[in-house]
Amino acid sequence: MIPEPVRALLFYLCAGLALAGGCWVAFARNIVHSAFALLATFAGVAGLYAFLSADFLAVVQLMIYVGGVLVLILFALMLTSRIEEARVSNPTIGLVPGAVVLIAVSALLVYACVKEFGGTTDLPPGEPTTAGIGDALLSRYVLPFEVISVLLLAVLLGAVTIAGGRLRKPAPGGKPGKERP
Amino acid sequence: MTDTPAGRDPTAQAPLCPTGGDSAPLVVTTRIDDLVNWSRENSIWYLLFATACCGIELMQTGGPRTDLDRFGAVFRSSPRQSDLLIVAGTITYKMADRVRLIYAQMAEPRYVMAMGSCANCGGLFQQSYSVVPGVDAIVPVDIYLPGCPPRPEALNEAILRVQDLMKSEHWASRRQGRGNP
Amino acid sequence: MNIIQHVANLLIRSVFHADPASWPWTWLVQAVVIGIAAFLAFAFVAIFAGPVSWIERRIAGRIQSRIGPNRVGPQGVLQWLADGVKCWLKEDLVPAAADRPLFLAAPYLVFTGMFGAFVVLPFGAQVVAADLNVGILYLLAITSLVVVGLLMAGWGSNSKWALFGGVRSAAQLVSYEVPSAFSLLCVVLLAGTLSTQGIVAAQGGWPWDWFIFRNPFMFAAFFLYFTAAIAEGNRTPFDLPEAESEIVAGYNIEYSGMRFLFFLFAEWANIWIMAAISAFAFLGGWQIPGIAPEQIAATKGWEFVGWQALSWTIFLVKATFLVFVVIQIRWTLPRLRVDQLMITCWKYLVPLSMLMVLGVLVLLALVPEGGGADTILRGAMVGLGLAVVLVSALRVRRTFRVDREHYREMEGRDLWYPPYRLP
Amino acid sequence: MVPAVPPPVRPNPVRAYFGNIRRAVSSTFEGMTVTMSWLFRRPSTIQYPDRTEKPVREMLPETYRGLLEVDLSRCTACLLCAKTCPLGCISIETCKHPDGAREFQTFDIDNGLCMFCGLCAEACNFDALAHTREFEASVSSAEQLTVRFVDRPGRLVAKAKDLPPRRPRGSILAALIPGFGRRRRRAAPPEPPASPAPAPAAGAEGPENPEGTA
Repeated sequence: MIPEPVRALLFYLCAGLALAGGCWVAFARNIVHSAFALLATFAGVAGLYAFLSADFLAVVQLMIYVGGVLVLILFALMLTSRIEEARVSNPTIGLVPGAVVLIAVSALLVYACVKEFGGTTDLPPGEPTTAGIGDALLSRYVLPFEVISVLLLAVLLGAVTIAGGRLRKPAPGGKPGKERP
Repeated sequence: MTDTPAGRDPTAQAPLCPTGGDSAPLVVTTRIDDLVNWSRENSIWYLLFATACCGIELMQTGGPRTDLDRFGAVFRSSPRQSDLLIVAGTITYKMADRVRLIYAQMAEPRYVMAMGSCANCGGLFQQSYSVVPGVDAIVPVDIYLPGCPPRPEALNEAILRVQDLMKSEHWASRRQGRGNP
Repeated sequence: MNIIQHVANLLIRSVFHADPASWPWTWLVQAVVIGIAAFLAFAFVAIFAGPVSWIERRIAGRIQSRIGPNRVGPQGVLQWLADGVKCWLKEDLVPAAADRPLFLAAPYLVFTGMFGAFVVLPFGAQVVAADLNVGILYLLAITSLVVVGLLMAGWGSNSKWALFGGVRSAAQLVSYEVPSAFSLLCVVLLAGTLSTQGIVAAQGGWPWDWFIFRNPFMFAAFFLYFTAAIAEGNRTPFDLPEAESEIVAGYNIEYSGMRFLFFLFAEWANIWIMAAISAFAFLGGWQIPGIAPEQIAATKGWEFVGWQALSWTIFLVKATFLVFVVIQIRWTLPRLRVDQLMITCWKYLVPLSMLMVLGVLVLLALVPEGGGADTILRGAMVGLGLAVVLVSALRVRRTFRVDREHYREMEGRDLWYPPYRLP
Repeated sequence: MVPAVPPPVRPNPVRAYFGNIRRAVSSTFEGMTVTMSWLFRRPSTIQYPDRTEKPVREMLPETYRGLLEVDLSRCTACLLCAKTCPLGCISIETCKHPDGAREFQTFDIDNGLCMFCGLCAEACNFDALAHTREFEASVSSAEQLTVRFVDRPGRLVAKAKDLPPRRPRGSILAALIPGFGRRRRRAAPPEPPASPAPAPAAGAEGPENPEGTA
């Protein structure tokens, strides 16, 4: 439906956005800039999902990663002290092991790409995937789905317990109040 | 801090052009300057800098009885977005730095109005050891409004006077700015 | 086939006399048409933001017993133009201590998030930029860009007030997304689709076909969604991020000139978007009473255009009415405290919206659509809606009359100042 | 006697929860009806410069103290006003002629400093110095804040035994303050008082035509 040249242009735009964002995350001196550059990566990846006709995944990528994870990271960063000092917040450590891991992983990825997707394949037709995902989650994969939800519930309860234990301790004066740890 | 009006600017004393009284309908001529001046004078966002009793009068001028919003004059609480700084009240030496700071923070076509006797020349507290004898000693003032405190209608008239001042000058020359004191 | 392809094909046939299917430059014409449509949407946001800001100031004036802007143009209708030109030409300040790239990028990111939501809004029977089959989810997702933009503005300004505003706004948006998503889930359950046009198509033109009057849970879900949407749009009583009395002007405190205008545009676009979502998800959208969408699609020529225009008008009227309600709420309710804001969300709206989802599910299972019970339920809900309107009209009249008696007493006295006016 | 503090009532949490919801709904509804009813009333704004039913100065209270004004033809230069002024905003200087008559050098009132307390007007024995009902005196330079009432050299100080009648209040200021009274009503509903100052009374001296009001 979208003509081919525009498609190609958009693809390279999305891929470039994801790549450039990733590089920016890795190389930015200011760690807040790194966090904001994650936005570009997430948006680029969402665009790539949309290209693969995974519309539900693309939107969920934006909603969960941008609306949830990224905001959480930003909150955590902004509540940290001395965040603006690059020496403290974003030091360069482990150059050599990092380079080794980088080379190993990229070699693996390139190998996998060449071996598995040697040529170009036609993109799958743009079918809505939401209903299929819903059906799969509630029929074939219902057990993993439920296990994950139980896990998340446990995490929630744990967080409430850890955070609430400090708040509920009664102050020496009598009525319960907030107490600094 | 000098006690002479050193920061005063000659353009502030330029003669006001006549308003035309009865026969001044709204005419948008083709000249860009006129359009620009028209938009500026009908959208005076003022910054409340209320330190004393004039501040009460200033706040109530925006109220129902003398509605300044009729002329498009509304208050903004951020100096970056406001066009007119209304200094309403006694300025002590301690406060003078803040007045200068706020003036320095305003974006360029900016105007200052000294409202009431204290802002004009120190007023009742002129002989006090702690009071700035007139706000024109620290920032360039465009309009002086006498009164102790002035009536809301008087403030309204002073706003119209600022409109006349805007109408009479060239936008670009004003935009270049007069520098910070 | 959507309307953009339709227009592009029409252009190619009539101007270039070529067959769109085989002509090599079809994509170029389509791209141009898409660009023009995007520009029109942009213009719509800008043009809409202007007069509505004037309307808001006039309404605020009347509510506060004053007049509001009335000097610029007839009755002040050009006020927004003056404000816009002035802001545009004002000096564009970047604070010396600001984080420059973030500071410069933030307004555009906020605006992009708002602007992107217009893609899936169903304006008319065939007028929608892209009828995505994940439309509602897309709306929820694209507005999360706004959160990041506000955080960016708050951090980039390097001002404590801006940072407070940004963080408050982000916390608020993230929290209130939960009840609004749950309320929209009720709609999705009834419609059986995530597509915005599909949701409109699942409703009808008459009020008893709207989702809001389908059952009591949907009726409550509408108000829950509306509350959450006001909070997401940072409007009073939830305008903590811009609270003048606490954090001077919030996240936009350091912005001047054109960049500040972008924040204003985003705010107005946001109001419009939430009103439009409420209108199409709960109030039947563009559906024309008595005419099925298939009948509209079957017409040709001017008749088609006429029906389209009518559907568009219906949608705009509904959405504008909701915008008016938002404005009135702004000048009615005082601002909440931060803890009250969070309590409202997590202790009240979230459990209640979950309850609504549950209730809608149960009713969906118990009451078959089109049956007798369904008809009775719808009739009762429409009656309830009418009763609310009637009662509020009576209350308005009573308030008006009580004060009029009071003013009548005042009028006879000899006052030095012109006394109160008779209402 | 301090009243006994009743023991704190612990409300039923469930009732409190639903009571909160009910109160939120009902108070919002109530507030909306009130604001809605205001949409149908006439605003109480006095549209000050040009669209008022009558000039604002005519709506002011009887005791309103506006800008100060001195009628030099009645002033005996007794300096009572200048001595009474707590701020010293009135400055009067006279000099003596060889023929015995006294002549005004200056009679300045600093509007910027004046706090409109009215002590000077009360001290004046000859009703020369008085408050007007004018308030529109914003100027664009600090020098213009001072009103200089001596309009020409050789203005003689009046003798207390033969004083001319007081000129109407506001007519002198109108000639002295630049742009005074520019804000006039655009549409004049019933009565036509175009000039804020009535014509000067007969017998008054000085260049006091209300030219400045036009």
